Parts: sequence; C-alpha cells; structure tokens
Amino acid sequence: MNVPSEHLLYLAAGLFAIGVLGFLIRRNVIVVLMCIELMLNAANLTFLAASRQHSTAQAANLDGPVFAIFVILVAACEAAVGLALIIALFRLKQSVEADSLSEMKG
Amino acid sequence: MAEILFYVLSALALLTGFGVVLAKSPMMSILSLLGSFFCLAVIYLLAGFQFLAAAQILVYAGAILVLFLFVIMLLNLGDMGVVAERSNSFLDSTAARLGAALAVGLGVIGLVAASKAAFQPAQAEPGKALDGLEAIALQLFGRYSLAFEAASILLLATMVAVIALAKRQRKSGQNPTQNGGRA
Amino acid sequence: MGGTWLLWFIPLLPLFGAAACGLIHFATLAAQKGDGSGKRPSALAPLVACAAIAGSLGLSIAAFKELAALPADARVIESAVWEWIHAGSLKLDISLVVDPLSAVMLLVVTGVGFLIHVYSAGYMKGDPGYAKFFAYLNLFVFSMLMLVLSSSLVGLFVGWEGVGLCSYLLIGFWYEKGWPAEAGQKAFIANRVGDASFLIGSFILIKLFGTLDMSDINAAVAGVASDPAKAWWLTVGALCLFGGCTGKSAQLPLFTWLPDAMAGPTPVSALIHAATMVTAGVYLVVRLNPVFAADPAVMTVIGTVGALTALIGGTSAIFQRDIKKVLAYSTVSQLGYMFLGLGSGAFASAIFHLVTHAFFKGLLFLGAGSVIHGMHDEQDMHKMGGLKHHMPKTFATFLAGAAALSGLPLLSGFFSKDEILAHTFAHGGFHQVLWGIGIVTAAITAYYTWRMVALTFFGKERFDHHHVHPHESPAVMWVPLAVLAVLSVFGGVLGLPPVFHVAHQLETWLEPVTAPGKALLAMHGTHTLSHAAEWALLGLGSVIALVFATLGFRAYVGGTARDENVERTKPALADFLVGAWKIDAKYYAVIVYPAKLVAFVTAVFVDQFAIDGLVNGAGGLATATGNRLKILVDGSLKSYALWIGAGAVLLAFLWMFV
Amino acid sequence: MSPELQEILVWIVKVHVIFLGMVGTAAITTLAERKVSAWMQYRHGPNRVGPQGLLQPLADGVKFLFKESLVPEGANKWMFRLAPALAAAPAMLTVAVIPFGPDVTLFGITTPFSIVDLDIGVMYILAIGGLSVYGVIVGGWASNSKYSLLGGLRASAQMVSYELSMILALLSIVAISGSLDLREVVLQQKTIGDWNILYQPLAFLLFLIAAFAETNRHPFDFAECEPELVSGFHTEYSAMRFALFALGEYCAMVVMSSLAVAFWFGGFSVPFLPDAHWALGIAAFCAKVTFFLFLFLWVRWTLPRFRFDQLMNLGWKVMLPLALANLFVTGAVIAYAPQLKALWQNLFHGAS
Repeated sequence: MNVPSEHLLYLAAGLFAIGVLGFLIRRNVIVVLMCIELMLNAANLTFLAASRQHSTAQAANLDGPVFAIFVILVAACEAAVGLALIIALFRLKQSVEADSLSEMKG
Repeated sequence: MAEILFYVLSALALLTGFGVVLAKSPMMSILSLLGSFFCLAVIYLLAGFQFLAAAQILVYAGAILVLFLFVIMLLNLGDMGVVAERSNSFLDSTAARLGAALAVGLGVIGLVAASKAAFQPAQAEPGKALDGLEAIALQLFGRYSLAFEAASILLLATMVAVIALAKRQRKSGQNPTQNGGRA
Repeated sequence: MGGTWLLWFIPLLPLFGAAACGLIHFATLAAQKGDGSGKRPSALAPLVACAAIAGSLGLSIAAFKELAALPADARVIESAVWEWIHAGSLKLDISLVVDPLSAVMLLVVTGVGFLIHVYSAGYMKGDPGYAKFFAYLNLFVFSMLMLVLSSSLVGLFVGWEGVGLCSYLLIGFWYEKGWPAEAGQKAFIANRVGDASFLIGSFILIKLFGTLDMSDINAAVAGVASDPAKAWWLTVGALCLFGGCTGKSAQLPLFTWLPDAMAGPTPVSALIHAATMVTAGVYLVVRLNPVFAADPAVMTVIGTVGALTALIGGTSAIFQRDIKKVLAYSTVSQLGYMFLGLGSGAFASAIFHLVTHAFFKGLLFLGAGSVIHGMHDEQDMHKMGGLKHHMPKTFATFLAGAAALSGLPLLSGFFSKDEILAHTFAHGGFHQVLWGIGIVTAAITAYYTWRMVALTFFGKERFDHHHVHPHESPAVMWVPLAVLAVLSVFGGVLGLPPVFHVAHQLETWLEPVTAPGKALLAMHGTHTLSHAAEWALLGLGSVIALVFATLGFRAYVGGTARDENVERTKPALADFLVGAWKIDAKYYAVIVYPAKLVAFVTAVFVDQFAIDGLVNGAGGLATATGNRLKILVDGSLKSYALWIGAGAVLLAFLWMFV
Repeated sequence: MSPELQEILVWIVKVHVIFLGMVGTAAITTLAERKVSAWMQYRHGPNRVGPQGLLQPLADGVKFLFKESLVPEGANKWMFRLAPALAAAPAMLTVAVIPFGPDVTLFGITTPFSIVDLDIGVMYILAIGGLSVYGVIVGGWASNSKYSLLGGLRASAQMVSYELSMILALLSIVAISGSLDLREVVLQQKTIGDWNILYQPLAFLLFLIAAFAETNRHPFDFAECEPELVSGFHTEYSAMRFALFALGEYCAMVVMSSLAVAFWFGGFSVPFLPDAHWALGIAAFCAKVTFFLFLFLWVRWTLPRFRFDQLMNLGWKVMLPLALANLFVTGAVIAYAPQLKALWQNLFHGAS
C-alpha cells in the first residue's frame, strides 16, 4: 500500500472526533464506553502510522505496535471495569444514563 | 488496488463510526463498532501490521465487544435504550451542540496537525510485514519488560476490581430473580 | 557457585524470608481474630527465617571458598551490574562485590545472625509479635548484607539506612511499653545526624571522584591526595564520612543512643547493637581505607575519638546495675577500641577485633538474655547472684565470653585487643598517649566484666525465692551459646601476633583490601615493633587483665556492698559514671530542650496565628470562589468531559498556531 | 497462459474444491448425525430418500429453500436477517488457512493444497473463530423472544469462557513448533513419533473440550438446549436462515476437527509412510477428520448435558488453570531444554 502516512492520521483524527462527539452527546453509558474504545482505536492508528513512517526497508520501527498492544490491553481493562461499573450502576438506579449519576454536583 | 481498498475502508470506518454514535439501540451501536474495528483491522493489514490486525480482531471483536454485548443482554436494554434516547431528542440540547462543535474542532486540529507534520513518503517496503512476531516479542520482553510486568499487574488488578464490583451482595430482602440474576 | 547471579541470593533470601514472615504475621493476626489462638501460623516463622539465613550462610561459605581458591591479588567476585539511575552525567549502578573484606563480614553477619535467629526462636516464644519479630530480623540481615556487599557507596547507603530502620523497628519492638518506642526514636534521630554527615561526605566524594563505586574511589585516592586543592576537600569528605560512622557505630558525639537501645529484645541487642550493625562504621572505614589514610590528621581524629569513646564507655559501665547496660557501655567501649586501631592504620586488627567482638559480645548478650529469661525479665544484677547453680550451661558459656571480653590471656579478645594496642603503641607520637588510654580502658574492662560475672553468678542469691525460680534455658537457646563460646575461646587463632611465628591469617587474607591505605600511610613513615617490645606489651596486657579481673571479681563476689559503699561516700562520682559522664543529660539541656521550646513556641503562636490564618484565609477564599463557580460543576459527566476537551483544544491550538 | 493468470485460475479451482468439499462434508454430517443416532438407539434412521437415505441432505436442502422464511413480530428485522450470515461466515472463513494436503501436482502445476498459507494462520483462526459468537448472540437478541435471548446470553458467556482455554491450548503447540503457520506445524509432524499428541496430550484434551463448547455441541449445547429453551437462539428461525445456522454449526465442527488433526495428529502426514503420494496425504487428512466428526456425534448421543453452573465451573476453575499450567510447563521445558538434556544425560548415562 502506497498511501502516505498522513492519510492514516486523517483517518485517526476523524475517528477520534467521532468518538469525542459520541462521548459528549450520548446519554447511554454503554455507548459512551464504546465511543471511548473508538477513540483508543484512533490513538492506536496514530501510533501505527508513526511507526510505519519511521520504519525503513531495513529495520522496522516496533515502538508503534508495542504501544498499540499496550493500548489494546488497557482498553480491555477499561472495558471490563467500565462494564462492571455499569452493572453496579444499573442495580443502583435501574438505568444506564450517565446523567442519572449527578449526586456529586456542587 | 490496495490504495483504493484503503480509501474505501477508511470511508466505511468513518461511516460505521458515525453509526456507533447515531444508532438508536445500543445493539446497533455495537454492530457498527464491530464493523469499524473490522475496517481498521484490514487497514492495519494493508499498512503492514499483520499481528496487530489479528490482535485487533481477536481482542476487540472477539472479547471486548462480546463483553459489551453480554452486558447489554444481561441488562436487557435492547428497547429501553431506544426509548430513553428518543424521548430526549439528544441533538437539540445545548450540550450536544457544544459537544459537536468541540468534536469538530478536535477533528480539524487533528487534520491540521497531521498535515503540518508534513511527512516524507513512507520508507518502508509496501507489503512487507512490519511487526514480525519475534521482533515484537523481543521488544516486549526486552526493552518494554517493565511496562509488560506493569501491564500484567494492571490486568490482575482489573480482575479483582471487576469481581469485587460485579459480585452481587446477597442481602436479605433482595429479589434474586431480578434482571440478570441467573448469570 | 555456578554464576555470580547467585550472589544476589545472599541478600535476597533473607528478604524473601522477611516477606514470608510478614505474611505469616498477618495470617496470625487473622487467625487471632478468628478463634483467638493464632498459634499455628506463627510457629512457622522461625523455621522460615532460620532457613533463609541458613541459605545465606551456605551461599556465603560457598562464595568464601570460591574466593579463597583464587590467587590473592585477584580475589574479587562481582555480580552483574544493574543500572539503577542513569540521569545525565550521574550514573548509579548497583552490583554486588565479594572481596576478602566483605567475605569476612558476610561470614560474621550470616553466621552470628543464624545463631541469633535460632536463639530468638526460643527467646521470643509466646510473644504476640513472634512472626513480626522474625520479619524484622530477616529484613535487618538483608539490609546488613546489602551494606556489606554493595560495590558502590549508594548501595552501601541503602543498606546503611535499612539497618537503621530495622534497628528502630526492633528497639521499639515492645512499643506498647512506651519507653522502647522513645529509645527507638532516639536511636533513629541520633543516626539521622550521622547519616546527614555521611551524605555530605558522599556528595564531596562524588564531586572529587565523579563516581561512587568504592573500588574506583580507592584506586583514585592517591591521585586526588597529591593535588593540594583537592586534598583539603578529601580531608573534609573523610571527616564527614567518619561523622556517619560515629552515628552508626556509637562513637563519641553520638554514642548516647546505644545504651538506650537496650530497650529492644535481647537477641536484637546481640545481633544489631553488638555484633553487626554497630560495626558498619568500622567496615566503612576499612572499605574506604585510602580515603581516610590519605591525611594523617584524619587518622589521628579517628584514633582520638575511638580512645575517648573507649574510655567513656568503659568507665560508664563500672557502676551500672542493669546487666544489659553494662554490656551496652562495654560495646561502646569496644567499638572505641576498633576505631583506636583504625586510627593507627591497623585495619586488619580492627576487623579482627570486630570478628572476635561479634563472637564474645554476641555470646554475652545472649547469655544475659538467657539470664533475664530465667529470672523472669529481671535485669538488675543487684537482684541476682548465685545463678551458677541454677543455670550451669549459661554460666559456663558466659564465663567464656567474659574471659574473652576482659582479655584474659590466650582467648580471642586477648589477641585482638593486644594487637590494636600494639599497633597504636608502634605508631608512636600522639598515638602513644592514646595507647595509654587504651591500656587504662583494658584494665577497666577487665574490672567491670568480672564485677558483672560475680554479681550475676556468684555470691548469695539476692532474689525473691517466692516469686522467682531461676531455670536453665531450653536447648534452642543454649546451643547457640555453646557454639559462640567455642568461637570466643578459639577465635584468636585467626590472628596470632608475629612473635608466635605463625602467619597472621586475617591480616594476610585482608592484605589486598588494606594495602592501598597502608601504602598511603607508609608515605609518612613506617613503624615496627621489636620482638622484645611485643613480648613486653603482651605481658603487660596479660598482667593488667588478670590483675583487674581478679580485683573486680574479688570486690563483688561477696555481694553488692562495694556499690553501696561508693554510692554513699562518693555519690557525685557514681552519678557521673552511671550517667555516662552526663553527656546525654547535657545534650538534653543544650539541644533537646531548647529545640522543644522553639517547637512549642512555634506550635502555639506561629502556627496558630500566622500559618493557620494564612491557611484559613486561603481556604475561605477558595470556598468563596467555589460558591460562585459551582454552577459550572453540574454533576454531569459529559459537561466535565466537555471542559477537559475544550482545554485540550485550546492547548492544541496554542501549540499549533502560536 | 501468463503466470498471473495461471495463479488466479489455480486459486479459483482450489477455493472451489476446498469450499465445496467442506460444505459437502457438513451436509453429509447432518445425515450422519441422524444415522448415528438411529444406530445408537436401534432405529433405522432416514432411509426413504435414495439408497439407504443417502440423498436425504439434498431433500432437506430443497425443503429449506422452498419453505416460508418467517420474521417474528417485534423483531429487529435487519439484525434478524444478519444473524444467520454472521453465524455461518466465520466457520467458512477459517477454512482458508487449514492445510488439507501436501503440495499437489496436477497437470504439471504444483501448489499447496490450502487456500492460503498465512504466516500467522493460528492468530487468524483464533481471531475469526472468536467472531462466531456474534451470530448466536445477534440471532438470539434480534428474535425478540425470551428463549432466544437466554440462549444468546448463555452462548456469549460460554464462548468467551472456553475461548481462553482453547487459545492457551493452541499456544502450547505454537510454543513447541515455534511457528504460527499451520502448514509449518503440520510439516513438523512427519512421522507418527513426531505427532504433537505425544507431547501435548493435556493440551489436546483441553482443546477437545473447548471445541465442543465453542461449537455449542453436546454436552455444552446451552445455547440451544431443547428441554429448557425450546431451541435457544434459533427458535424463531425457519427455512434457509435456519439452514445457515445449521450449516455454520456443522462447518464449525469440520473446522474444529481439522484443527485437532492439524495440530495434534500430524495433519496430512500418513502414518509410517513419510513420503507418501499427495493423494494419500489428503485421504489421510480426511480419514482423521472423519474420526473426529464421528466423535462429535458419538459424544452427543452418549453424554448427558451439563448444568450451566457446572459449565462455568469447569471452564474457569478446571480448564483455565490446567491450560495455564500446561503452557507454563511447556514454556519452562523449552527454555531449559539444554539444561534438562544435560541433567538427563548425567543421570542416566553416567558422567560421560
């Protein structure tokens, strides 16, 4: 594939913006979590694009893939904890709306 | 050929990304997200990251999203979610507008930053796998071994946290046949 | 040893042991909460702890054997270097090194440590903190081994602080009683003073040498010392390091913590405050001997401090009634001896005395512990007497230790002490005055040692027979005593004086380590003793020891009348000596109370009005602002995210376009 | 004929042969299932269509094609239609990397008998295999029926649980072969003494159990579970959509059997004939797969079903620790192989 690396970055920027958008306007916490996953994926894509950019024909730059692996791992942890929290929230409030959690407001 | 595929997949990934945000039921969101991840996986493959592509499918599609699905089914939110969102007409609120504006701002800044980076054409050989398994393993267990160990501790902590959070405290007077009581 | 990585296991085994014992302690606590017994888990602790130390001992012996198999000038085993901190030009690597000196220390620490662990299994039985005690003890051994094995001053300092911490924890082990906690704090604070000095010394050494690796420093000393501009700094650095030693090894300005440290359990006193930790200063001076030997003035300071400490410690022991206090002041005094020897350039002799002292003082402390154990926690010698019939094994071993301490001929203490005195005498000049102090101290030592023996084991039984039933300690306690007794008696063969026409084992063994310092000293002239002079000194030492031991024994074998007599006729003198020349009291008057006064004033006035006013004002301001701004915090997760995002956009914007 | 064209032609032929072969096998297995069950229960089984009922699958197919395909009221139509495809696709996709035979030489053209030889074939199989759960879940959810929903819920929990053990079991093999390429794994098992089953029996056992769970077969068929859930996730499906679910399940069985053969039983290597003709190799592969397919049926009609909590206990408390331990021991043995070898020699061959 001969696509320049900044096109990968454009795609990443777009996906990240979509993720932010979803995070901000959706009320359902599960969907909000999904949007976070989307943002993390955009970040991964950025890592990989940079890694691809800095690889040469002789030596591949492996920092990007390694970081991406760590990001995937953190994403898995985040999803697990987030979903557990959602289950707890649902038990408490019978709802999965982010706005139902506003008891800390000043 | 591969270039065209890339642009098609990029468009698809963005479309399905919008699908995640705009879908009315969480179930549709998940399927959209699945599609988006799939497109991304293929893009990884095209960009030369075989292992990452496989890991993307394996972990995201095979595990994380299944977890999402499971929770949605557990809470049986299929229709509830739709009703809640619809009644609120979320695109009307000021917060939503601000959020959209912010997202657009972020996107623009990302685009500008990417252009500003002004890359030279990539120097890697097209079609060659950049992330050989052995090389990645050597990095993970060599240079990044501390991060690797920290990650394993993170996983352990997550496991404990999730069990502690999700475990049902059986208090007397609680209805055991509540939603999800059997799982 | 298959690979040098095995070296790491010498300190690591006790560390693991400490962790395991800590877990056992928590398990015990949990079990106690459960059914109130909690005995089963904690019974494991001594096994684990002793096994860990035994493992270390085995590895140490293996390391020693391997070292001995090497040719004399190549006797260094170094483990792989581990990068610790690499920041800019500062490089701190940690590796473990076994050379002849650390091999000797290893054997002493793990060997005596093992015996004391075994002893503790009996001594501490039934204590609620049984497992915790072993966790601390193992942690201490770990720190001490790190101190001894580290190749750099930083690693040594880590161990140095570690043993300080463990010492604090163990002195204050029975903190519920109140005063042990205070004693622990006192020890900790006194050590802090020394440690600050140590740190300053280290900084000076970094500045001078650009490295903290001790072998590199030792190799570079000769070059630095010949540069007049740097030599002065070297002297200051050496003095600062010695300041650290005075803290850890209880030398003159800072020794007051050691007698108070007897508040800890007796095995702790034996292990930490007699055999190992307090000798860290001696070890450091020998380890960095060229640094100290570069300037004769530094050596004289060391020797003078040592001699005075020896004298003050010895005289303070004379009228103590607490058996552990006698031993504590005796330890201070004996450490003074070691520094006296160091000051004369007798590095090997100081280590020799360190080793024999570890044997006989460890033995004496453990014996005292056995007595205290048998007397149901009675420490006052005036309330003992005649115990030799009740505790024959303790008595026999104690006798061996006392004989060694007082320097009775042909026992280990005799040779090591005599060697130090001989070197001091041979050094000439001012050091001959110090030698005089040493001889006086030797006499005093013999006197108070046999006073102690007489008061404890001989004479009438002065305790209350209705409440106290002295009994011999169990085998787990007296067997270590017996082993140490054998070592105390025969330990002298390590270093027979030259007149015996046998090679001085220890000196030969330590030669590669002490050679650089000796070479530096030799630039200011060498000193040797004729055989006749040596014989004379040996004879003098024997006579003095015998005479004063007899005097001390005779004066007290009949009872405590002598003490009461002195207290009646010369109360000021008795008070002065029992209070260790009132130095501690003066510290309190001059430093502690004024400091407390300042603290009080600050707490009551400065803090309550100035600081609290500022803080409350700031808080009030924040509250007022917060009340205005809290509409922004609407409790919605998304609006928070919006603000964060807006901030990010702003920052990105600034970064890109400004 | 230019080389590119020839390559594409060969590829098209291979895809058709392998794909049709697998679908055919799946079809025959449906018949075999009924025949075997009949045989085990002293019945005749299907025997009307064709000789001995051999054409029954064909008749079934025709019937499926012409029946009415219902969509229940209140169901999510899009997803209801999507689910069967999601169920069938992963099993068929995984076939792509399975090496069914050695290099085949036909009409002067030599080519390996598999659709592609992927460097990371094992990763591919695991990744795609992990997607098979979506068909079940989506189908169960979209049907708007309590039975279906429960089936889907169970399926998702079950598949996620057993996937772990399966991955770990496969990783043990990957560790000893040092390759993620399936053909490479197979080629390392030339003679019967090299078969991985001799070195990794525990991993095989775990894989086998996990394979039953992953394909939703007895004794783990909780997603369907007739007595409790009527038919579980596909209760509401009929006609061709139902056929796709069934096809997916049988294809998954074929794939799992092929994996077991490739990973543990030497793949296409013929016992005692290391240099056999390629046709013999393919035949050997088919024979081994047939045995495992029979095993699937055999178990179904022999063992009773687990309870769901037993299933979870088995998965998390027995299989997962065993699989981890197995992987750990395997890794340790590989890492310390030279030392162990030296020790062995010292112990049993003197100090020579």
